[in-house]
Amino acid sequence: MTRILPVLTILLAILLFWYAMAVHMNAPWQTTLNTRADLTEVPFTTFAQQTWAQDKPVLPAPHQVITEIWNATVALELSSKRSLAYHGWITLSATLLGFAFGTALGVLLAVAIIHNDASDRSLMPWIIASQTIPILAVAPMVVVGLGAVGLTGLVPKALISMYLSFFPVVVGMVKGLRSPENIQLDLMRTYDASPWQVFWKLRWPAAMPFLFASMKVGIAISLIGAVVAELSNASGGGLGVRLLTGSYNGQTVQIWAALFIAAGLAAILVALVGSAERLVNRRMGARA
Amino acid sequence: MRSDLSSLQLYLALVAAGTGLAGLLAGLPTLGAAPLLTAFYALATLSLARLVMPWSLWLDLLLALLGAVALIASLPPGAAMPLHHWLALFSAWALAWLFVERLSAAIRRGRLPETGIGLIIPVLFGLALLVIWEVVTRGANVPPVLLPPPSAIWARLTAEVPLLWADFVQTFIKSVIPGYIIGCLAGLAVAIAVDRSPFLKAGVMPIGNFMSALPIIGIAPIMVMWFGFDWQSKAAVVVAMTFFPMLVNTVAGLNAASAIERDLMTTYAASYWQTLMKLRLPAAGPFIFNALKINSTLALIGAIVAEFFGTPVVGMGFRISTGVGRLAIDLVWAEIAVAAVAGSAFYAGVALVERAVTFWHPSVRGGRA
Amino acid sequence: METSFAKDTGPAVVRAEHLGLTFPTGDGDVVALSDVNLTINKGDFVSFIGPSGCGKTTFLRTIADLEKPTSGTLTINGMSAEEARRARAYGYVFQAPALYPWRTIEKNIALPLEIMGYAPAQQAERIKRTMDLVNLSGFEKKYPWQLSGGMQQRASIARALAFDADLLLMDEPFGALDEIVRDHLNSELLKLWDRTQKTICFVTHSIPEAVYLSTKIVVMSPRPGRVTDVIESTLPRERPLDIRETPEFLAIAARVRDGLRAGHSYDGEHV
Amino acid sequence: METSFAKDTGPAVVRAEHLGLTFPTGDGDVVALSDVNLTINKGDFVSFIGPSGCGKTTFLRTIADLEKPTSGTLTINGMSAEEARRARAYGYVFQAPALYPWRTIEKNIALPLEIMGYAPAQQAERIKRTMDLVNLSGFEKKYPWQLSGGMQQRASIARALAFDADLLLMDEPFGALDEIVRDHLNSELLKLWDRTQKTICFVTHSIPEAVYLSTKIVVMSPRPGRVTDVIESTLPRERPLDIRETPEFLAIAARVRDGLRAGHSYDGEHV
Amino acid sequence: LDALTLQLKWVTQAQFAGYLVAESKGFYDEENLDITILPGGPNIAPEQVIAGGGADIIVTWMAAGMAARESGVPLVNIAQPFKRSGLMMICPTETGITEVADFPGHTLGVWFFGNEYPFFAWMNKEGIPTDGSAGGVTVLQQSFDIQPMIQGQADCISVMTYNEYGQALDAGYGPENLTIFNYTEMGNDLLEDGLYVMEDSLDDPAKVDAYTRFVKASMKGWQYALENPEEAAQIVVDMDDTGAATLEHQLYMVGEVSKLVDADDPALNMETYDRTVQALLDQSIIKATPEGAYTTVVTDALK
Ligand SMILES: Nc1ncnc2c1ncn2[C@@H]1O[C@H](COP(=O)(O)OP(=O)(O)OP(=O)(O)O)[C@@H](O)[C@H]1O
Ligand SMILES: Nc1ncnc2c1ncn2[C@@H]1O[C@H](COP(=O)(O)OP(=O)(O)OP(=O)(O)O)[C@@H](O)[C@H]1O
Ligand SMILES: Cc1ncc(C[n+]2csc(CCO)c2C)c(N)n1
Ligand SMILES: [Mg+2]
Ligand SMILES: [Mg+2]
Repeated sequence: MTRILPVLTILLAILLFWYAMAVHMNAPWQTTLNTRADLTEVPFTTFAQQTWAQDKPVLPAPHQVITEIWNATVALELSSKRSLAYHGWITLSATLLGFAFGTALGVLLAVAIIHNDASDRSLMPWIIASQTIPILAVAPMVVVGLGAVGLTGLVPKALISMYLSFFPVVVGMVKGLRSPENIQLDLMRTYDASPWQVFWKLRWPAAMPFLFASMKVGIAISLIGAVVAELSNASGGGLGVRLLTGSYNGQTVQIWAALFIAAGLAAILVALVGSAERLVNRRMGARA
Repeated sequence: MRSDLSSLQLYLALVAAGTGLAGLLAGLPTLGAAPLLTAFYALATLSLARLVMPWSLWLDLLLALLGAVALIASLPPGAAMPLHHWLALFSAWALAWLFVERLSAAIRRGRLPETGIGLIIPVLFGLALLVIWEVVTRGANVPPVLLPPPSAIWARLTAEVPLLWADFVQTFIKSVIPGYIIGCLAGLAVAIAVDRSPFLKAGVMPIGNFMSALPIIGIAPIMVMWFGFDWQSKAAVVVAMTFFPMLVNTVAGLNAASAIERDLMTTYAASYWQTLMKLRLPAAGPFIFNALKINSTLALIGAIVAEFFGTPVVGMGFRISTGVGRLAIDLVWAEIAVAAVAGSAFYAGVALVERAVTFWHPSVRGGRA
Repeated sequence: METSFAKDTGPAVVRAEHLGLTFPTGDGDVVALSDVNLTINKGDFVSFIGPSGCGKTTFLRTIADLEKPTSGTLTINGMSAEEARRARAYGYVFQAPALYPWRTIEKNIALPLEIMGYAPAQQAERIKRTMDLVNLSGFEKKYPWQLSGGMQQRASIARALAFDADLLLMDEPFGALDEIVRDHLNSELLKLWDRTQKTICFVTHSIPEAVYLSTKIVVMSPRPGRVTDVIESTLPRERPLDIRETPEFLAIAARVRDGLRAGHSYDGEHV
Repeated sequence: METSFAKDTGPAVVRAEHLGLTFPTGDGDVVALSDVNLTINKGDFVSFIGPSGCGKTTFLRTIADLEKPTSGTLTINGMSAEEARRARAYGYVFQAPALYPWRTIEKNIALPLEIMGYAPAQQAERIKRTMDLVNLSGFEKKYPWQLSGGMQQRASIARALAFDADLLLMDEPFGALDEIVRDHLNSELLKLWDRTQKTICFVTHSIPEAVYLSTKIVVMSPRPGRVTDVIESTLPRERPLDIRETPEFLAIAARVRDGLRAGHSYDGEHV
Repeated sequence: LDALTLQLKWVTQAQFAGYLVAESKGFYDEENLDITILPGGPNIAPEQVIAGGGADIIVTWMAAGMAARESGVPLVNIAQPFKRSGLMMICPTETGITEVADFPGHTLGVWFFGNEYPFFAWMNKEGIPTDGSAGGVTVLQQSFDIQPMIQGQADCISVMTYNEYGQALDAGYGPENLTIFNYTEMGNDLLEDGLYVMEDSLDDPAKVDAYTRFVKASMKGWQYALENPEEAAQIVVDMDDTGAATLEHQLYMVGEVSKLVDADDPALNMETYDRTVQALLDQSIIKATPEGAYTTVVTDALK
C-alpha cells in the first residue's frame, strides 16, 4: 500500500500532463484538418477529444497507446507477425543471450584487469574508447560483415547487445573487486592467501553490490543493443523493427506502443535482477 | 633460467621466438624478396638468448616495432599475403605483449617512473590493434567498403579536416556539451528533490527506472518531432540520456554514508541541508562521478544517434549515416575515430577531476591488487 | 575550589524508568536492555562499566535518540530524547572514531562548529584549543587514514569537546590510548567537568578510571542487558592523581570489581 | 613447570637492525620508525608500549610484511619478512576487528582455516574451541554488525588463535574489553604461550598488562617513532594474577611508566 | 538448383512486388533457382552488402550504383524494370511555393543515404546553391516519412509517388493544397530500381545463365503482380516479417508502381541511361564516364 500510493500519484500526474501535452502538440494539425473540413467554432472539449483521437498524432494520447498495446498483444495470436508479444520475444531472446555474453565478458575482463598490471594499463583506456564508438553507426556494418561470413539472425544482435552490456559490468566489477579496504586485504596477506583465495573469499563477495548494480544497467542496455541491432536489420522482426517501420509509416501510435513494450520488458528484467540481488543480499547477511 | 621472467612472460618469449623460427622456415623460399622481414624472423628467433643473458625490455619493443614495420612494408598489394606473414604478425604481437608485461612489472617495482612511461602501455596496445587491423584488412583482402584499413582512414581524416571540424562543432560543441550539463544537473537536482521526500522517491524511482530503460533510439525521432531538426533536438536527446544515470546513481550515492557517519550528524541535530552538504553529497561523490563518466560516453553516442533521425546537413551522426549510403566508408571511420578520440578525452577529463575530488576513497588512494 | 559530594548535584538530566530495548535478529531477539531504572543528575559524572555486550553502547545511543526504546520511558532534561537531541543537548564520542575521510583532521573538528553556526574566528580558536588538549597539534592538515588508531580516537574526542553541550556521552573514549595520555586526558576531563558543570556519561572498561572519574558508577551485566549495581562515589570532587592509592578509592574499586565479576557467567571456567 | 627467566629463551625469531620507515604524505614525510634495533627470541613474550602514533602498529606491520622498511634490515626466523609471511609464520590480530561483513562470526573464524586447507571436521572443532576461549559461544551465526565492539574484537582474536602459528602479532587485542574479561584472556593467553612455546608480540596501552604478560617490554616514543627502552622482565614464567601486587612487579611497572613519561613531550603542559 | 541472394534496397514492400510475387508463386523454382530475398532498411547499403559477399544481386538506384562503382565496387546493371522515377518533391501551398524560382530561402527535406543524388543534380541544373549561401535553399536530412511537412519543419519534402505521397494523401493533404515537382515530368529523373551484380561474376557463364533465369522469372513476377494487384499486395503483406505492411497501403503502392515499371521489357533504356550519367557527371557525383557499367547479355538473352 505504502508503495503503491506514491507510484499511482506520480503516474496520475504524468498522465494529466501527457493528455495536456497531447492537446497542445496535436492542436496545429487538428486546426488544419478542421479548417480544411470547414469546421469552425469547435468547442474545446470536442477539440480536445479530436486531438486525442488522431490517426497519426505527433503525441498520441495514453489511451491510444494502451489500446494499441492491447490490440497488438492480447488481442492477437502469439505467432502473428503483428503481435508485439511475438516481436518482444524475438528482442528478448537476443537481449538475454547478449546479456549473458556481456556479463561473462565483463567479469572476465575485470578479473584480468585487477590481477594483471599490463592488462589494467592497456585495456581500460580502450574499453572506454570502445564505448565512444557510436554503435548505431557500426551496427549495420557488423550485421553486413557477419552476414558475409554466414552469421545471421540472433547472433549478430546478441553480439551488439554484448558490446553494449559488457561495459557497465567491467567498470562496476573493477571498482567492486577493488573495493575491499586495505585492512581486509592485509588480513589475507597475513594468511599468505593465494590470489585465487583472495578473489573468492574477499574480492568477489565484496564486489557483489557492484555486480548487481552493473547488471541492472547492463541488462537494460543490452535490450537497447538488441533494439539497435534490429534497426540495422529489418529481416526477422523484433521491437526495433516495429519502431522503424512505425516511423516509416508515420505510425506514431505503433512507435509508442513498441517503445513502451521495450521499456516494460527492460523494467521487468531489471526487477528480476533486483530480486536476485535481494536474495543474495539476504544470504550474505546484509543489514535489513 | 633467468628468474626475473614470470611464467606468463616466459611463455610469451617462447611463443615469440618459436613463431619467429617457424616464419623463418616457412618463408625460406621467398625471403629474399623481403629483407626486413627476414631480419625480423632472425632476430625474433635470436631473442631466445634472453634465457641465458640479460635482455633489455626495450629490445623487445624495438623487435616488435621492427616486425610491424616489416610486415606493413611487405604487404603484397591486391593479393592475399603468404601464410608465413601471419606467423610474423603473431610473433610481433607476442613480443609487444611481452614488452608491456615487463614494462608494467618494472613500473610496479619502482624501477621505472610511472609518469610518462605509464602512457606507453595503452598507446602501444592501441598501436598493436591498428597494426593487426591494417595487416588483416590488407593481407586478407577485406573489401574496403566493409572495413577500410587504418591507413586509408588516416588519409581521409587528414584530407577532410575542415569538414570533420564543422561536424565536430555541430555535434560536440552545440549538442553534447549543453545537453550533458543540463542532463547531469537536472538528474542531480531531481535526485535531491526525490531524496527529500520519501513519497516522491517511492513514486518517482520505479517510474525513473522504467523511463531509463526506454531505448533512446525510440525517443530520438520523438525529440526531433518536438524540438526540430537542429542541435536543440540532439541536446534534448542527450539530456534524456544523461538524466537517468545521474538520477539513479545520485540516489544510490546519497544512501552511501555509513550508519555511524549519519549517527554523528543526528547527534548534532544537523538540518537536512547540513547533512546533505557535509555528509551525504561528499559520500555520494564516487557515485556521482560514476554517472558523470558513464554519461560522458552516453552523451556523444546519444547526439550522434539522434542525428540519424533528421539533421541539417552537418554533424558527425549525419556524416556517418549518409556516408554508408555513399560508400564513403573511410570517411565514416574517420568520423568514428574523431568520435572515439573526443569521447575518450571527455571521459579522461572527468576521470581526472574525479581523482582530485574523491581522493579519499579507497578505490582512489590505493587498494590495487 | 570547594570539595563537594556527588549526590549534592542538581536536578535530573537523564531519567530512565523500566527502560527496555530488544533487537530482532535473524535467529531470535537480542535483549540489549531490560528494565533499566536510572537517574542522572545535573553535574553528575556517571561511568558505565560491564562486560562487553551488556548494553552500554545501546544505553548511550538510546539517550542520544539513536535507538528507540521498545519499552519504558526516558526523559532528558524533562524532554523526550528526540527533543533533547534537537536542542543539541549533548555531545557524543562514539566507540569508533567516525571521522569523515574527505575532511582533514581540523576540518573534522570544525564539522559540528560549522553546523552549529560558530563564527570562523571562533571555530579556528576552538579547533586550536581542542587539538592542543588532545595533543594532536601538527596533524591539522592530515587525513584520517594517515593517523594511527589512537590519534583518530583523540581527534574524535576533540570534535565532541569543541562545542558546548551540557551533556557529554562518551563511549570508551580512551580505549586506544596509553596510560600517560589517558591520565592526562582523565585529569583534563575532570577539570573541564568541574569548570563547566557538565553532566558526563562515560563508558569505560577500566575500573580505576571509572572510580577516579565518577560521582556514580553504573555496573551492567549482559543477557539480558541490565543494571546490576549503582555505586555512588564518596570521593571528593577535587581528585589529585594520587587519590588512586587511598583506601577509600580501593574500597570503591573492589566493590565495582565484585559487581563486575558477578555479571560474568564464566569466571573461573575454561581455565 | 619450571620457573625460567626471559633471557634464557631460544634463538632470534625477529631481528631488526637500524630499521627505518618513512611515510610520504601530502604535506611532508612522517618518520614512523627510525633506527629501531631489536631482537626477539623464540618463546619471548614482547609487549610494545608507547604513546599513540609512536609506530607500534607500523612496527608490527613491518614484521608482518605489510609495510616495507625504507632503511635497515629485518629478518624473521632468519628469513626475509616476505618469506616468513609466505611460510605462514605468524597470526595477526589487527587494531580494528576487520571482520568480513558477509560472513557470520563462525565463518569469519573459519576463514584462515579454509585458506590453509584444514579439514572440515578440524575446522568445526577449532572454531568451537576458540569461540569458547573468547566466550562468544552462542553468537556463531550472528553477523559482525550484530555484535558489540568488544565482541567483534574477541571474534578477531579467536580468528588469529584458530590456526597454529609460532609467532603471534597482536595489536591492542584487549583494548575494548573490560577488566574481568581482560584478566581472563590475559591468563588464557599466558597459558597458551606457556603450553605452545609461541613467540608473541603484543601492543598494549596498559602498563600492568604489559608487565604481567611480558618477558620483554619495548617502550617506544614518537616523532620520530623509535625504541627508547627495552626492559627484560625478571618475573618468573609462572604468573598467578596476584603477582601484580608484588614489589618486583611494581618496580618494573614504575620503570615502564618512567620510560613512557619520558617519551611524552607535553606532560604537565596545557593544564 | 542455383542459389542466389537478392538484397532489396528497402524494407519489404510492394516497390519490390515482382520479386516477392515470383518467389511466392514459385516462378524462381520453375527456373531452377533458389532465391533468398533480404529486405533492406535505412541503414543497409546494398552496395556494401554485395561487396562483402552477402548478396549476389542487389536492387539499387543507378546514381548510387555508379557512385559505388567509382569507389571500387564494380557493379554492373543487368536489367532495369523501373523505367521512370517515382521521386517527387511536394510543398504545401501555404508555403507560397508554386515554382522552382520560389525555392530560395526555403527549407527542403531530402533523403540521403544514396537517395540524394537526383535532388542535387536537379538543383545543380537550376543553379540554386545548396550550401546555405545567400539565394540558395537550406537542406535538411529528412527522415523517411512525411513528419517534417506535417510539423512544418521543412517547406517541401521528398516523397515517392508510391509511398510517402500516399501517406500525405491519407494525412489529409490533397493535390489541391500541394505543389508537386515530379522528377520524371521535369525531365530530371535518374534511373531507380535496377538489378546490379558484381562485374567479375559475369565472366562465369553459369552465373550469367542463372542471372538470366532470375531476370526472366522476376519479370514474370512483375507481370503477375501488375495484373493481379490485390493478390500481389496480399503476398507482400504475407512476406513482410515485421508485420508493418498493411494491405490497403500495399495495394496503393502496387497501383503506383505499375506506372513506373515495364513488366515486359527489363532492358535498359539507353536514352535515360545517358541522361542519368550526364547528370551525375555534371554534379561531379562521378568523375569519369563509366565504362562497362551495364551489360545487355542478360536482357538480350531474354529477347
Ligand atoms: N598510511 C599512512 N600514511 C601516512 N602516515 C601514516 C600512515 N600510517 C601511519 N602513519 C603515521 O605513522 C605514525 C605511526 O603510526 P602507528 O599507526 O604505527 O602508531 P601507533 O603507535 O600504532 O599508535 P596507536 O597507539 O595510536 O595505534 C603516526 O604518526 C601516523 O600518523
Ligand atoms: N544492530 C544490532 N542488531 C542486533 N543486535 C545488536 C545490535 N546492536 C547491538 N546488538 C546486541 O546488543 C547487545 C548489546 O550491545 P552493545 O553494543 O550495547 O554492547 P556494549 O555493552 O557496548 O559492549 P562493548 O563493551 O563490547 O562495546 C549485544 O549482545 C549485541 O549483540
Ligand atoms: C517508406 C519509404 N520511405 C522512404 C523511401 C525512400 N526510397 C524511395 S525509393 C528508395 C530506394 C529503393 O528504390 C528509397 C530508399 C521508401 N522507398 N520507402
Ligand atoms: Mg560498546
Ligand atoms: Mg596502532
